Formats: sequence, C-alpha cells, structure tokens
Amino acid sequence: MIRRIVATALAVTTTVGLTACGSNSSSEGSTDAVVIGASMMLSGQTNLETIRDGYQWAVDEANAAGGIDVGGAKRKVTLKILDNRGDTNTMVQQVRSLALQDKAAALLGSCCQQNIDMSAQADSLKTPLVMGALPIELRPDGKGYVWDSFQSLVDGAGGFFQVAATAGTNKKILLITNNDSQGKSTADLYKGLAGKAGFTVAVSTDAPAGTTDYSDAIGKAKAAGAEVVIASMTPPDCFAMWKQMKALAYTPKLAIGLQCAQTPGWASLGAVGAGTLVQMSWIRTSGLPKADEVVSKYSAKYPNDNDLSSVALGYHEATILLAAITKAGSTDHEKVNAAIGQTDLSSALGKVSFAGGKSATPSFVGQWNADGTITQVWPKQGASALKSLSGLA
Amino acid sequence: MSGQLAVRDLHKRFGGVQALGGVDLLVAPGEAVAVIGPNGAGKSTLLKTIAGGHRPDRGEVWLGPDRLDRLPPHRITRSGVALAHQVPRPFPQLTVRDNVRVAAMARGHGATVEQVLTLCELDTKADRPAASLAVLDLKRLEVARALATDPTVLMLDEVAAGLAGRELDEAIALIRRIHATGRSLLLVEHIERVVREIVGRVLVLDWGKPIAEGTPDEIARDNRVREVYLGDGSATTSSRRPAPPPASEPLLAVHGLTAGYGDLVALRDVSLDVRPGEIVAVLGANGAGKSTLCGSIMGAVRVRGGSVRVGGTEITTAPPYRRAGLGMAYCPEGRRVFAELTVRENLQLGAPLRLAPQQLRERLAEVYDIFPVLAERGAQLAGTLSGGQQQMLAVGRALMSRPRLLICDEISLGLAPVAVDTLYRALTQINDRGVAILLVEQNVHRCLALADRACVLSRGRLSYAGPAADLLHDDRLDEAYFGTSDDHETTT
Amino acid sequence: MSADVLVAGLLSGGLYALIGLGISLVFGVLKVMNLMHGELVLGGAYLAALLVGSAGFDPLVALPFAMLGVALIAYPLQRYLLTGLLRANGSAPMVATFGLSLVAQAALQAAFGTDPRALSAPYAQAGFTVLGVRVQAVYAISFALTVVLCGVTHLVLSRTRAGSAVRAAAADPTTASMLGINVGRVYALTLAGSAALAAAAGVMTGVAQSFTPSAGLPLLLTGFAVMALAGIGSVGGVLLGGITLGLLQSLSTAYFGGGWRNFVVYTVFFLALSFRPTGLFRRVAHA
Amino acid sequence: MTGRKDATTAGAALLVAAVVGLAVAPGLEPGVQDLGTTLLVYLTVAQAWNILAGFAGQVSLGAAAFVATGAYTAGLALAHTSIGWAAAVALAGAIAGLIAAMLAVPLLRLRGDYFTIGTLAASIAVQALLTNWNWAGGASGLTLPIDRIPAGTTLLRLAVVVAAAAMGLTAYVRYSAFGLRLGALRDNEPAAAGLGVAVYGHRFATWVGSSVLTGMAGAVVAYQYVAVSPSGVASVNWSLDAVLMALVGGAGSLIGPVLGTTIVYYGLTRMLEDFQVLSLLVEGTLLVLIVRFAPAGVLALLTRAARPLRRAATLPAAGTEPA
Repeated sequence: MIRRIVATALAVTTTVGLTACGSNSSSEGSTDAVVIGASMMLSGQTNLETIRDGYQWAVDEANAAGGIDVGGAKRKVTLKILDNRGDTNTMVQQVRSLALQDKAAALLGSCCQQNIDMSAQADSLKTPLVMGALPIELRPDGKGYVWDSFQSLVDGAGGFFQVAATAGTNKKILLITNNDSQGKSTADLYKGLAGKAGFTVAVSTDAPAGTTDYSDAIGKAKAAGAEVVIASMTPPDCFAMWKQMKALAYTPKLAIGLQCAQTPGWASLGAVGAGTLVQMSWIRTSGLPKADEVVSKYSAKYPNDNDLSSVALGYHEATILLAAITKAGSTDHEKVNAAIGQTDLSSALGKVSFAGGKSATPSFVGQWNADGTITQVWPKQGASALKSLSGLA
Repeated sequence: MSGQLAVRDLHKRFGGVQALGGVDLLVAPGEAVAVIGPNGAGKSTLLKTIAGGHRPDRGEVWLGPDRLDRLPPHRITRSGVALAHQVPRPFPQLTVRDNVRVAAMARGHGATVEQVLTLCELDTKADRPAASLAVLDLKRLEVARALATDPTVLMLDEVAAGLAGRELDEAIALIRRIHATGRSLLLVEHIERVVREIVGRVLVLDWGKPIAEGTPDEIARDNRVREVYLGDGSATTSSRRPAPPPASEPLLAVHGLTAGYGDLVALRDVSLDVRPGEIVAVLGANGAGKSTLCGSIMGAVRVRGGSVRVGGTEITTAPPYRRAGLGMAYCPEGRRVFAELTVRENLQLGAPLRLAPQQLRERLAEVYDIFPVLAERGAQLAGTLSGGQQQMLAVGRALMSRPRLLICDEISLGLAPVAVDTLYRALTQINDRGVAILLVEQNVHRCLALADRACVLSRGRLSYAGPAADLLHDDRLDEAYFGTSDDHETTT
Repeated sequence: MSADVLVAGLLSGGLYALIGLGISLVFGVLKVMNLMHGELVLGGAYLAALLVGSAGFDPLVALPFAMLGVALIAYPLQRYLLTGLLRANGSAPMVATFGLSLVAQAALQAAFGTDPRALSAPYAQAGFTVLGVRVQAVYAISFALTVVLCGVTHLVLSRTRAGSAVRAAAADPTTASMLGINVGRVYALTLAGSAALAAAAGVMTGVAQSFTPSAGLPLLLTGFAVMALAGIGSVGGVLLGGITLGLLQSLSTAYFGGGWRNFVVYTVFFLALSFRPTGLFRRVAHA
Repeated sequence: MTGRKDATTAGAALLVAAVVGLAVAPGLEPGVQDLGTTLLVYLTVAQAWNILAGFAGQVSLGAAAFVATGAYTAGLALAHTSIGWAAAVALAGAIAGLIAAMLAVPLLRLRGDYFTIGTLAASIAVQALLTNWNWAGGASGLTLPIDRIPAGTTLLRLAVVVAAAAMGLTAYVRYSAFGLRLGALRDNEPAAAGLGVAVYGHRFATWVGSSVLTGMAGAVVAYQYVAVSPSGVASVNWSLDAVLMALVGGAGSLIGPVLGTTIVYYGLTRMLEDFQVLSLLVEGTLLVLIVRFAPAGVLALLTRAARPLRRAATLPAAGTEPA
C-alpha cells in the first residue's frame, strides 16, 4: 500500500525531476560559446556528412580566427550536430532540444523533405534557420524564421531545356517523379516549361519512395516513343529504374536524374549511369568563390563533384549564419533573424541577398562520365560539349 | 435455485471417434450424480459439451425451461451451469480472490466472493497470485471459481484426481459442503470412495454410450462394469515360452523414482526392473502415475529423486532424444502419430536419422512383417488411418529403432476388441524376437495373460510387484481399481 | 496495360516469394513471427557485397557462400537464445527477434556504413525479348532461382528423412524428441535454412535493386504479405503468394498510379490475413 | 489490503501528480517544458499499448496508425474549421476511436501473432493512404496554423491532462471489474469465456479505448511538431517505441510504462543521441535481455530487489512466468 503511493509519487517525480536536472546549466552568459544547432541524417538511408563537413569548415575557420565578433567580444562557436537517422520524429525532437535546452542561437538546415518539417519547427520556436538542399520554390511560406539560399528549380529546369534543345531528340518526354511535394512541384514545373521549350510530356507518372519496379512507366514511354527522360526521385530508387531501363531495352537519347543523380552512389551504376544529366548548385568549373579551395581541401576525401558541392553548400549556409550573428552583435533570435534578412555577401554558392526569405544561387547542369566524374554542360561559361547518353544506348 | 438438468440423446464425434453416442441423463434439483467409465469413455466430453465447450452434433441440453445446447459458453455459465475442470485452469497472473471475482461477475447475485473463498478454505490465500498455489489449492480454486458463478448445476471433472490421504478427505468434505448448499452436482470421478460417499446415482459410460445406471452399490456389483474396467480375459491365454532366467542384468532399472508436475507429486519412490526378453505389466487406475512413470523413463517429465538406468547407463537427466538411442523405444499414450506425414515417413522417423538406406529397408520389412496392413498403406497420410491402424503404426514406429526394450503406454485404449487382439498378437510376436516389453495398461486381464511380472501403481506408489499370474487372485488389484479397502492412509 | 508489365510483375513476384519462403518456413515450424527476417535478407546482400568487392566474385558465385554465412550466424541464435524463449508465453520470441533486428541493423551500419549499395553484375541491366515481351534478365534469373529453391525446399521437406523430422518436430515436438529427434537442433536448422533462403533473396535484391542497413523493414513486410496471401505450410502456396503480390503491385500501379501501390498491397495483405481461415479459427476449450 | 483501497490510493496519487504537473508547468524552463511534453506523449502512447497488451494480452504494432489519425484530425480540423485546439483534441480521440471500431471488424478476428502482424499491416496501409491523400498534403503533410495551437506551458498542461487520462484509464483497468475480466481473458481465454466473460465485447472496448488515447496523444504531437507528415506521425517507430517503453518498464502494471518511458526516452534516446548506432545496439540488446531475463520488466526487478526490505507477508512479484 505505502509502497504503491511511494512508487506512484516516485514515478511522477522522476518524470518532472529528471527533466529539470537535464537542463540545469545552459544559462546564457555573454562570453560563452555561441551554439549553433543542426539535426541531420548522418546514418540511415541518406548520409549528409559532406554538408556537415562544410558546416564544420566554416566554424573551424571562425574559431581559428579567435571566434566571431559578437557585439564587440570575440566568442567561440560550438556546432552541435545530432544524427536523426532520417527519422522525422527524431529530427523534430532533436531540433526542439537544440533550440530549447542547448539554447542554440540559430539552426542550420539539413536536406530535402526534412527541411520542410524543420521549417515549421523554426517558426514555432522562433529560432532562425538557414537551410539549403531544397530548391527554393519548394519551401513553404512560413513565419519569417527560415532562410533558404539554394538553387532554384526554375533556373535548373530552364538550363536543362536549353541543353535539351541542342540534343537532337524527338521532343517527347517521360516524366517520372516521387509522389511527395518535391516530386509534384517538379512535375508541374517541368510540364509547364516543356511546352514553352517546344517539348511534349508524352508520359507522366509518379511513384512512392521505395519503388523498385518501373516497368509500367518504362513500357508506356517505349510505346509513346519518348526520347527524353526526366526523373525526380530519392536516391536508391532511380538506380533500380536505370538498370531496368537498360534491361528492358528502353533507349532514350537524353536523361536527367533530379535528386538521385546528385548522390555519389550514382557512380556504383557504372557504365549504365554514363551520360545522365544532373542538376547542380556547384561544380568545380563553375568559377564560384572558394571553388578552388573546396577542391584543394576536400577532393582527397570526396573525389566526386556532387559531394564537393554539398561541402560547398554546408560552408555557404554556415557562413551566412555566422556573418549574420556578427552583424546582429547578439545571439538574440530576433536580432540574428533580422540580420540574416539583410545578408549581403558572396560565399561558396555565390551571391546571397534574401527576398521573402529566399535567395537563389546559380544552377549548373552536369553530365556523368563513365569514370564517375561529372562534366559541366551548362551554362556555357566553363562548359564542355554535351555527349550522348551512352549508358542507356 | 431449482431446475432439472436434462440431457437428451447427446452425440459428439471428433474426427473418426464417436465420443458421445446418444447419452441421456437427468439430474434432479439438489441431486448428486456421478459419471464413471474407463479412459476414453466420453465422460469429460459429456461435461464439456453440457458446458458449451464443445458443440453437440445432435441432442439437446435443458436446464429447467432453458435450452442450453445452442448457447455460447459464457451464456451457459450465466444460465446456471458451471464446470470445474480436471486440470485446473487458473488465471495465473491474477490473485486468488480476483480469480473468484471474475467468476462471480458472471451472475450478479448469490454467494459473495468472500463466502466462496471461506467455503473453499482459500480465504487465507486470497491475495496470492494463482500461479503460486499448490496443487490442492489449485483444485480448490478451480471449484471455487465454478461455484462463484452461483450455478444451479455444478459439474466437477475428476477434481479429486491425484489427491490422496488427508487431501482426499478435504476434497470430499468440500464437495459435501457444496452439495449441502442445495446445488445439483454432476461428477466425473475415478476414485470410488468419492463416488460412494457423495452421490446417490451413478451413470456408467463406455464408448460414449451409457451401459449401466444405478446406486453405487448396484454398480459395484455389476459384472458388465467390472468387465469394462478390467477387460475380458477371454481372448488371450498364455501360450508363451517360459520366463527368461531372472539372473540376467536388467535392461531397465528404475530406482526410488519420485516425479511430478509443478507441486503435484505424481510418483513416489517407485522401483522396478525389466530384464532382457521379459514382459512387465504396469497396472493402475487413472491418475495412479502410470503415464508419469513412462514420461520419467523417456525424459518428458522432470525427475525429482531416484534414478533411471538403461543397460547400465545412468540417464536420469539426459534429454529425451538421447535416450531413444539406448535400445529403448516408446509407444506413447494416445498413439501420437504424425497425422500429416505418410505411414512410411512415420515409420522412418522411428529409425536413427543416419541409418543407411539398405538397413532402413530391412527394418521397414521387419515391421511390415508384423503389421502387413502398414505396408499396404505406406503412402497414405497417417491421419487417415483407423484408430487400430494408428496404434499399429505407433508400435511399428517404435520398433524401427530395433529396441531391446519396448515401452507401450495404454496401447489398447479406445480400441475395438478385434484391434486389441491383433495388437496383442503382435506384442507376442515382438517379444518372441527377444524384445523386452514394459506394458502399461488398464486392460488388466489381457495384460496379465501376456506378462511375466506385474506391478500395480496406486496413487503414485508401488502397491504390488510380483509374478503376473498371482495378481489375478490378489485383492490388491481390486483395491487399486475400485478402492474397496480402507483409504485412510497417511501422507506427509 | 501491356504484357511487359504483367510479366515484370510476375517475375518480381518470384523475388518476393523467395523473401516470404524463409519467413513462412520459420512460422510453420517454430510458430514464431521472425521480425529479423529483413536483416537476414540484408545480411546475405552484404556478405555477397564483401565477396563481390574483395574477391571479385560474380554475385551468383557469391550466393551460396552468402547463404552459408548467414545460416551460420542464424543457427546459434536459435539454438542458444530463441528456442529457450519458446516455452515462455506470448510474444517473447517475437520481441526477441525484434531486438535482434535492431542489433543487426547497428552491426551492419557499423560494418558497412549507410550508403546505398548495389551488387554489380553484367545481368543486372541486361534484358532479352521472348515472344515480343521484354524481360529483365536479373528478375528472370531470380525467378528461376526461386523456383529452384522452392523446389529444393519442398523436396527436402517432403522427400527426405531430415525433412520428415522437421515436419514431425513442428507437429509434435514432445513425441518427436522421444523418437530420438533432437528438436532443439531441428529448430536451429530450420532458422538456419530460413536464413539461407533469406540470404539468397538478399543477393538477388542486391543485384536487381540496392540496399542499405535500414532497408530491413520493407523486406520483412514483403515477406509477411507473401505469407498472409499464401497461407502457412505450403511451399507451392508461397510461390503463388509471391506472384500474387508482384502482380498486385503491377496492377495497382497501372490502374491507380504508383502512389497507391503500397496502400493497395497492404490493404489486401491486411484483409487476406484477417479473413483467412487460420485467422477465423477460434480455439475452443479443451484441456 | 483490498482492491478498493488500492484504487483510491492510486487515484489520489494520480490526481495529486496531475495537479502538481499543471501547477508547476509555468515555472519550468522552455526546454524542460518541451521534454516534459515529449515524455508525457510517449507515456500516453505506451500506456495505451499497455492497456491493450499488458492487461488484455493483445500485442499491437499499430499505435502509429492512431497517432497519425489523431495528429491529422487535429491538424485538418484547425486548418479547415474554426474550432479551438481543445475541441480538436477531443475530435482527434473520437475519430481515432471510430477508425479503431472499423478496423476491429477484421482485426479482432485475429489472435496472437496474427493480431500483431495485422495491426502492423493496418498501420502501414494508413501511412500509405496519408502519403497519397493530397487534400491532407500528401507525402509532405500539412503545417498547422501556428497562431492557433498551444505551445510551451499550455501545451505541457494539455499533455499532462492527456497523460492523466491515460493513467486514469489504466488505473481503472487495473482496479475495476472490467480490468479483472481482461486479465482473465489474457491469462486463459477459453476459461474466461467459460466463466461468463463476454470475449468480443471486452476485446472491442479495450481496442477502441486504447486507440482513443493514442489518437489524443497524436493531437498533442501535432501541436508540438507544428508540421505533420506521414513520415513522422505515421512512422512505425511510434508503435515500436510504445512496445519498447512498456516492456522495459513492465507491461501489465500501472507504473511500469512510466518507468519505461523515462528509461528509454530520457535514459537512452536522449543520452545516446550523439551515438545513433550505439543506441540501436543498446535498445536491441536491452529488449533481448528483458524478454530473456526479466519478462516482467524493470519494475518487477525493482520490486524483487526491494522485497527483502519489506515484510515477508506481501505479494510475490506479479507476472512471473510459469515454466
């Protein structure tokens, strides 16, 4: 009897009490390190250690210079990065604990669909979030705490159609996307632009992430005689699709793999992947600021341009944030947020100037070579000539 | 609390077995009636069918004006018929009181939980989880739960089985107290004393059919009933070779064996030997410990004390599969053939797995020689065989390991006389080839006609061991089966 | 809808059947829902990846080694851990296999990293045309492999004495042990056999698609879906169940669009499970 | 000691805890408030699972379906109607209960492991449905109107109320006649039916009740997450976490899930968040060890450890398995 009362009381106190101890010491003194938080996929289906390296590079640079100047005092920067394994629940909980318990001055974004869920958290927690790796059109309008500096889908699509126009195909398109928001907006965008560019979408279909059998779409495309493939899907899926296109003897003349061809795993397709186009926000021939430094610092670890572009992206985002904190002269969320809005700098992905929380960086179209390297084919400056889609021939 | 329980022309068939073949029974308000009969006679099936656990194929069950045989079990319970099972089925994680409370909720009136607990002498243990109870208390709980549903008719399925001495006295006293509350009782019971001291009328079932009805005394004098229990001695008269010399080393030596399940000690301090070529019968009523003895020898029951040696090897704690390789083969009660496997596959399973195909064929031929019908049915699924054929298969399967000792547990159970004849002829044949047999039986006369020596188990203890022939004229047999002598032995 | 799609559905159904075969075998014999089956499949893929990567084996050459390797890992798990839990009531063995699946994920992640991998082979992207229908070679190979492995499993279970020992242990372990059958070992061998079949499925999945350490759950669910469609205890049923699942996926993609594929598949799986006779069976009191 | 006295004590303790929770909520730091909300949500889901599995013996892997139902109901209600957030929580519970009642038709035919796999399949079908439901945002889900949802203190208080409801229902099941019948069903279904327990009615009520609680927890999740998407609220991890938390603490008891939630979320997930691979390894190993060596959970271990300190007359550890 008494035991039960004690047990009940004990359990309740543990719940309340333990939480209290967990958060004892993070009161904000002005000489403490500035905490920047990020929850990202470092294991599970996707591994973003490239972006993490970019973040870390920027922070290490700042700390090597004695820290960043916050209201006249030099303060070190602590980058707290948690691995959420790609699980949305874990991500939300981690972001909340970073903001509320670790008192992060601001957050850095991660990738893709997770950025959308994270945006809602940033608005709800009133904590600034600088993100990329999600085309800027896809970010929902929020409450003003989310800042997106990345390439634009529209620019990339425009570039693709410019390239496609020179490829000598029959202008019929197989459009296949994931059925998530990125897939759907991509589909809508490409459908709209295709008409203007003189192409027709002969087959349009969607597939959930995790699909392994694309014979329906491939069969329809063959029947329709589509020579251009636009595929937008998350990484492992498109490997299966490319193998299947090859096996089912579907021979388009031009193919772009949005999202999926952007991962270095593409190289594991070997020859089948050769000639596929890929949209990029950075490439070593781009002439962007710091491009040579990215290559010299990281090409030993990441030989592939896709990985290097992620490093550049991470560096880019972190630089924007650190500059804003200095500019705000404070780690106060509102002040930092306001300062990000007035960002005027040029970093690894190019010039940043936010309008409506978004700042488009340049887009590039690359083409995979059989040896696992990528060659820029658009825009003209720095570009090589378009080669044939040898992998699926 | 009134209403007569009326069972009319009840039929129930399980697969090929007619478990109930037209049972009629009336239990008047307040009356106590016992149902007896040999193993497999359909007694438990009768109670379960009345309680709604089985749905009858034909016939009706009425309690007063209510027809019960089409109701689901919980509705039958609420109508006023409760069953206490032979094997207690407590809710192990609930306390004793909660076990009884669950039952008391079935009907919103009548005896309270505390009254039932007191009546069944469980009041001091009411807060213990049921899983912690000893066997007598588990049986009390089983009765208490049935009682707590406030039944008009309380059915007790061998609730005294496995009890002895003071425990038995207490069980009888409990049943009398319950009867004194004015309820009708329907008992299935093997212990003669229980029947004699409690009920006024006895119904005898055999093969699912009533064969006699009357007062306990009338039934005890009925020759047909004696025959049903002891088997008829007519079929086999001993034409056997003389018994082997007793000097040889025993194949099987059981010494001081004590074994049981949970709190129940089913076997106490039992010793027996089987020598090469010998046939030893083990007799005893239901619940006397015969199957526990087999289980202990084969490793299916945990041994508490004593030892089991086979051919000089100590095997008391060896896992079952090791024992099979020691020249000992087991033909379990209830046949337990693998119904989904063919006859031939069943037989092959009896032989060691690594046996060369040639030897396997030889052994198959030997078994087919004894049971030609198995050869004809080799490709048939064992489940499609008749009961007698399944029993032959079970014996044949055991022979496939070429044992020096064959242990047969109740091989004549539930079989037609002609099938029993065939089996016993086969046993003689097997024994003639030098295989010793430990024959556990309830069919006394047939068994004794075949055996060299016999043992009688009575409530877990050895009450006789000696030449088989002497036993036929010994009172101890009657005592073991019918409990005619005084039952007040003491236990510790 | 074209014949190509139907054939592709049918052939990918072969791979599903191979995933379901092992799960069904374990459930039939041990009466345990093996929640680490997906990781056993992945284990086969990763072992093959080691051999393909380091020794330069063709995946089909690596396949028997992967089967053996995963079986060797599974055997002691059943022998020394899971069999002991079978007598405990309720869901203990199932929960234990779930725990093991988490441990396996962690081990795979630590050993191989998280990047998606694929097994490269010349037939991974090859195809051929039969009667005007274009067929993907790797699915044709995996379908043939499934038919062979289903056949072998069926023959082992129905024609060999070891197979009858397995069926006997499944039907009545007590009696089987008294006939000299080491039931503990039979159980362990059953899981090992199931693991070997899973590994074979893993190698073919690895060639046809790709895999990561956390890809076990969808594979597991595929296996369950096959088992629910097939009914338990029949090897032929598993093959049909797999084919049904493959066709179901193709048809729902063709008729409702790719997005609805999972919904249709899992709804059918769920309903098949619920209205199957085994599910309808209510145990009546007998004791 | 009698059941009624125990029930009164538990009820009183629960009431005190709830009142204390509501009272101290505003004084807590935001981080603590948030952690408290998360723990209480997990406690609700684990306790709802405990009612179903621990007390009624029906092991479900379908909690995610009802977290998702609740979260989407609350989210859609706030996005498309003018009802308040409190009403949306009630609605979330109601719709979850309704879905549960519909799923009961096929699901409650199933027993044992079949039921478990059936719930898993149902929950994945729900996730697939949400992924394709464009009106509800499809795969990317929907964002709730931030201005109309509770946060901080209010959110914690809501979580306290919902968790108190879960604890209260568990206490009811633990001490009532209804719960007693459930225990009988769990321990031996045919025997319980033979003693007059209406099997289907009890299973149905438990299933629906547990789902209502899970649905209300889903609404709290929606408010905390602000954005709900199939990959989050419908993730099978909800189901797995519920099992893990209840089993580790001790299923079939009132306090077990409280301990389990604290140990698993606070002791493992948070402490090991920098080492994801390790946390998988630890969780998996812990589960295996629990079913192998402590099938009644940590609570039973603690009770057993504390037993020598108490008088010998008290209960032996409940739930020890018969061999």
